Amino acid sequence: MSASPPPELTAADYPLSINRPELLRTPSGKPITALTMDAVVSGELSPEDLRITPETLQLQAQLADASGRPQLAANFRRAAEMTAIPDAEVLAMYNALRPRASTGPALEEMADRLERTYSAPVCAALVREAAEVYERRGLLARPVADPDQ
Amino acid sequence: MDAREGGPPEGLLVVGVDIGNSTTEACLAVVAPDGSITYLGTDLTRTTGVKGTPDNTEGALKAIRGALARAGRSAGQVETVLLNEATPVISGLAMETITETIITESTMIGHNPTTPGGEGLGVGTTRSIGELGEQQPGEPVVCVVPHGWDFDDVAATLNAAVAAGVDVVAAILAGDDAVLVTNRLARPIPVVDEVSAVEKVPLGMLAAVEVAAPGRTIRTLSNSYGLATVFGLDPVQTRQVSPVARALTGNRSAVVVRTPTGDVTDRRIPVGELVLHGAGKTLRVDVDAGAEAIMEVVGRAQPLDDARGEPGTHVGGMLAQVRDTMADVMDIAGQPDVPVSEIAIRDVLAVDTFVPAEVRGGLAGEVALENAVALAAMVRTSRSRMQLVADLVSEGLGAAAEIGGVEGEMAVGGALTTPGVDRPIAVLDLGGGSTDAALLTREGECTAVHVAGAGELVTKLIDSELALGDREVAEGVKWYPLGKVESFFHLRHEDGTVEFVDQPLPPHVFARVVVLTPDGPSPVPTRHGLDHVRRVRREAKRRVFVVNALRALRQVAPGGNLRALEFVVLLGGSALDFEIPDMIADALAPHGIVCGTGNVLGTEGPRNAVASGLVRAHAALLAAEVQ
Amino acid sequence: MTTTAPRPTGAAGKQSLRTEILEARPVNLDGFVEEWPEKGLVAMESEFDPAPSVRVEGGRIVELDGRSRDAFDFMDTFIANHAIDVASAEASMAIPSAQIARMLIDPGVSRDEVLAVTRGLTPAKVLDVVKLMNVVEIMQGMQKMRARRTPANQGHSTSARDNPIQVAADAAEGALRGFAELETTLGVLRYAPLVAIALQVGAQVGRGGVLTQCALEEATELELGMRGITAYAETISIYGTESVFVDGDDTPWSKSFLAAAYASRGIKMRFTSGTGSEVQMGNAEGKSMLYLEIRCILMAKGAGVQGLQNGSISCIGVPGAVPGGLRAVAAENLVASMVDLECASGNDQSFSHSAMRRTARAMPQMLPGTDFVCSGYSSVPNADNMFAGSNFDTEDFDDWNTIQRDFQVDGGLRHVRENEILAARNKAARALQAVFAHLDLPPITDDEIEAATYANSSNDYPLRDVLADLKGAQSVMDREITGLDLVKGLESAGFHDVAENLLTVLRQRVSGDLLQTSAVLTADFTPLSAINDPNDYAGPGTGYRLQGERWEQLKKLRHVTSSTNPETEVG
Amino acid sequence: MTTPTTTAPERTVSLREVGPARRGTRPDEVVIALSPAFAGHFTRTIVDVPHAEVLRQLMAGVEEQGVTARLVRVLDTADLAAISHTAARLSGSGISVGVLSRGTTMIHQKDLPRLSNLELFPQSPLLDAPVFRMIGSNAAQYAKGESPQPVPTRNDQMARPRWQAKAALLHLKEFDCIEAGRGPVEVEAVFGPGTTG
Repeated sequence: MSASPPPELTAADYPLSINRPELLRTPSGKPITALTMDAVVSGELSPEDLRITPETLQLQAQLADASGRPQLAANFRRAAEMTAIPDAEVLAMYNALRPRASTGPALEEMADRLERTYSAPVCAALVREAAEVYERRGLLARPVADPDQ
Repeated sequence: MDAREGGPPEGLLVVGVDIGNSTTEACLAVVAPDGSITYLGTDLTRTTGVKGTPDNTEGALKAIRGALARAGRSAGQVETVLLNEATPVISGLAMETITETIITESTMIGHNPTTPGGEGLGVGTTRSIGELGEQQPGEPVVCVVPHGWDFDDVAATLNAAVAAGVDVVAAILAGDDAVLVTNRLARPIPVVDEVSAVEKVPLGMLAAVEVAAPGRTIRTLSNSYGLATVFGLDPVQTRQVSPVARALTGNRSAVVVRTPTGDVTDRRIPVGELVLHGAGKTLRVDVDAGAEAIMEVVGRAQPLDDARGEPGTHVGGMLAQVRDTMADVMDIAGQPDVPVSEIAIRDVLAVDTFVPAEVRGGLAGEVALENAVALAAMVRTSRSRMQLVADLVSEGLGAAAEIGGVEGEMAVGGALTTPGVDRPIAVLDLGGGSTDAALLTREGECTAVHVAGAGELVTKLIDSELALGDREVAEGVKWYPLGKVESFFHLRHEDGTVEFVDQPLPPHVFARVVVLTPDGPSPVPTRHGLDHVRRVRREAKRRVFVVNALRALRQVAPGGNLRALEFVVLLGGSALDFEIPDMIADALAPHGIVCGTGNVLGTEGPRNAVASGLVRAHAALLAAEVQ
Repeated sequence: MTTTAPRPTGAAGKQSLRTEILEARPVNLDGFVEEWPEKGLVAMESEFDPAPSVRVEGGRIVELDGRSRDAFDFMDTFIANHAIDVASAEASMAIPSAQIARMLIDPGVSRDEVLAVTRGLTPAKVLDVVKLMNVVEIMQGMQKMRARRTPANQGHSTSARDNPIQVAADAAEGALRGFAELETTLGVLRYAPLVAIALQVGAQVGRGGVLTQCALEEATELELGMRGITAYAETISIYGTESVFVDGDDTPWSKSFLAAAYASRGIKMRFTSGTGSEVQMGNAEGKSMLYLEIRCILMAKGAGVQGLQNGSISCIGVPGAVPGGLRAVAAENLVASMVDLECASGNDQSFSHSAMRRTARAMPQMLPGTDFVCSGYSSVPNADNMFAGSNFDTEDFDDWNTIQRDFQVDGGLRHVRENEILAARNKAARALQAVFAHLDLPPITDDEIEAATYANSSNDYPLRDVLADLKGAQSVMDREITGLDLVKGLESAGFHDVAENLLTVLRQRVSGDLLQTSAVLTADFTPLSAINDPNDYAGPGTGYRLQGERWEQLKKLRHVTSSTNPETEVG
Repeated sequence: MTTPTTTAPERTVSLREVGPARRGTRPDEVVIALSPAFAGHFTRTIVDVPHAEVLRQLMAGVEEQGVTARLVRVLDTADLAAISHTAARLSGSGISVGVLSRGTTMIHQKDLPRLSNLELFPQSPLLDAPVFRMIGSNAAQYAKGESPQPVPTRNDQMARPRWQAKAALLHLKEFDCIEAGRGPVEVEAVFGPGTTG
């Protein structure tokens, strides 16, 4: 996760792809301006180059805040953390959050993993909150699986 | 695939490329001055465009680059690219039914409702259920029930009639109600149901209804003398109705109505003559004589120059159809179309098959298995333009490219790299459209032949004989073993073994006959049992591949004598089939032939034979030059 | 027995000829039912809905609409924790509903001023506010509260045979006619990769920058997005009661996690909800349809998704059958907009047998304009619509264009000349042919291209070899084909412009600009969102106006008599 | 379609409780499970097919295949999957048919997860007597271990505007007839006044 917060952005900087391209890089460090047809044809670009970086998501979070959308900004910050998580595991974690899919300890374990392995505190917080609510609403996995479920 | 010996091999980098109908294969190797070969890598990709046309270039380059990449070499290092002289054959298929069952004046109902009612034989006069009220007691009655009658009302009406003294001995129903009705009758009678065109059953006629016990078949109406007894027929009449008896054989239930001129005919459709030119002769054979007769004549006309069907007949149409499709295939943009007349059919494979067809004049959608003949035909084309492909490849790769040799010979060469084989060696290339054979004698002479009929024909036979009407399913039946899902937790394989699964099987395969594809069981939409489907599958493969294997090998074997062959190596896509190689091996075993699926270079299985053969041929050439 | 069979005419009693005519009118094939508030079978006026209330203690909402936190169900909890601005909640709740309702329609009050209040409102309070508004006021509110200044429209491009060539050609025509987003789905799911590719290629042929979507189960939909084969996602359903939410095997937290997952891959995404879904599933917990939908809207807000597809959607038959139902549907679109979410406002499912009702149903969205007037106008004949049919389809194109012209409103579409349409359809089919060839997929014949150029429905195309197609589709997944491969294929086949269009769309996911509220891509590839195109409506003469070049476009119809030479037609 | 034409007086049906439902042992039985309001609070489906006819045709379809039908009423839920699965686990063959008052029907099997099914007929407005006959027949064939072709399901895009709301209403009414805590009961169908079977 990028610790160094880039220059404060205002709504006037949007769209970044047009107003602040110099701030945008691909996961492999290429500037967005490097995503040209020549680069595609010559095979310099990999699909990896078409992914968004945590830094960019933090920038978009700033823009969301600047335009009065704190929830959207929070979502972008969770997303920034998630860029580090492999696709398959993202889906696995989503499935684990479905009702009666996980026990309390399992969710706590998931939160820990988010913090430790992926340094994703904001996501971890969301999972812990879910665990607490699921507990209260009886939505945790039952210790013994009911064949009917 | 790794280099055989360690260390950077000395010599020239060459690539053999085999452009087939469906796949394009490459084989990369270093050839030392002394002709010794070090194989570096192979690759396989889909053939782009029609074999033998410039469109092939893209696929060829792709395969070459693929092989280079695997070996970590660059295009710049390539000395020569060797292409196969494509076997100039294209094949086509056609099928025609040659028999037809016709029922006139609805004399019989021979269909097999899954659930008839009652049991036994009932003989009486046909009367509509509406008229039962006016019916006088005494005379035996076969009650005919039209659509729209509820089973409870039918039973009530019949019971009332019987109570009134009417002698109801049997019933014929439109709906699927036989069991329901008989369960409600005071006096049980045989009932045949699901007679969709029941309104066509002639009323006031003498009729016999027979239903056998579950698991049994009818005895009286399927027996000519039984019919004679029931209807009091004289010998002439008995002769007339014998087709009826035959048509009803094997049914669990049946109805026969005695009408003045009613009849059942099993007529052969005049399909026309197949005219074969070859070996300086012109031979004619009636297509409805069946596959055996046709193939016998084809055998006498070898080598075949052309085959035609008399215009206006079915066979004329069949061959015209084949020619047209081939003309389309051979047409090349920017060149004059191939005149259909110029297309000479150089081989024909006829296969007896059958097509479940609805009986003309039937009253219940009766289905008869009509005989049919499937023809696979093959033409030679002068339009192969491999040289042009070679030029384009050379241009695209920046390396020399040449025609390295004829497919058949190259294939033998490649097959020789299979561990455990030696000359004389014959190969069988089991493809999609044609089956090819080539022989390399001890003396190094090579002969090659191509015969019509291969994988595509097998699929077509399975599709029509199982009345699937779905090529995707037919392909599945051809490629994968069968099973029957007996519960959500176990399925029975076609060899009888049972497999248990811990994850419950998906609902859509429950209780169904399935093909066991790599991505799990997939249902076969048919009423037939597993054994029947299996029989059809194996028969189709036998009639095409086993027959063609023998046919092709006889043509290359010295004096047509199979015993003169020693090693037969199976190549091509269908050599990967899970049972065809065994079937062919079994057929060849009596001739003392060692037969098996090839393993080119000891690693490639039945693939890459031609490509690596090209390399070998090239190496041999180099070696010769050196000396 | 088809459901469109006329009703059995009253058994007893002779009826007038006029009654017979009325009985035969299509509208009488629609279903209507009496309200049943106790069970939630009521649009928006129910005495069983809770009274608004909020109590904040220690920076935390401890009471919401009459419930204390220990009695919260998970919707209450999520909304209290994430959706409502705690700081302003008590102040906003103190403002009389009538005054907030007036702010919504008062041109003198800016959108931002309204948002400053609505961000602190509870579901019951929001309901209390919109209950005061009639449908004209709701439209007036929508005109100001819509997030993006410029309205737009979304199309469905599907095929009853999952024929990729048809999808490509219809996508190109749809894009050309003006849809800013195109959505597809499948009959046979395994076809998805080919159809998604076709949609993307066709769309970029029709108009560079159109965004595409393929509605599938989460895993595959996300994967196609991550591969850059699709550009956004929409079919992420949420519900207004805990029981129904759990029935759908999700919770507000699982959906929030999914929302972040999409953003983390640079993919635009919106949730889906709508009035009627809960009562349809028999678990409305005795609350009105609109109250439950407002809970969905606030849940979506709290999850931090940029937008929502609502307007009853697939349950439209339920609000459509009760009194005031369509007023409630109009209100739910307004609520989405007044809490600052992008609103794709329904009109996307078969709704009525009556053409008059179908049109009327769309007016509250079409006249004021929404971010997407239809969240699925069928740009294929409804028979080919794999979303079970839309409120409008290809047969309605000219009517739609005429209504835009009549009222001088921008419904996002325009009339396009035949030659342009044929050119686009043909080019899309050829471009797809090239891409399939490049990717070594089952070939597309010239006959298919000819058919695609002039076709109307899937019946007008040669049948595909489904077996080969499905194998090809699988290989697209196995070989991990991505948007880049499509770009390469297009470029190498000489479709430079299309390749550039697609590459530019792909580039956008790196910038994340399309993740912002109500973002679309203009024809010159400028991301247009609520940030750089904010709705600045402030009364007559302000906000988005249909004028200038765009108005000239929309004046064009299939047949307009020339004033200079009345013997000819213009356009 | 072949709906009875000669049945002058429309058949009616009443269900007589004969005690708690037992788990069957006969492998040749199909259990038909009826929802709380079926042939009780309601007498016809959403498109006015009499419940008597629904039941007769389902049972006839089973009987025609030489299999026996056993009737139970599930009282503590109106959820079709739950009703059908409960019945499947009572069925000696493991096969059941569940039917709601509005006509929605499902063929279930005991080893399936509750939320799954063998065949589902969700569009109640499109189910008529012949379809119910085929459903009964297919259920019986599954019980015999045969593989019937699934009953063709029809679809009608305009079902939504006409029936969606009424379906919801009927669903709610059915919910009202739930008797929480009461287990499934064995019932006997008493047909009348049309000629009885």
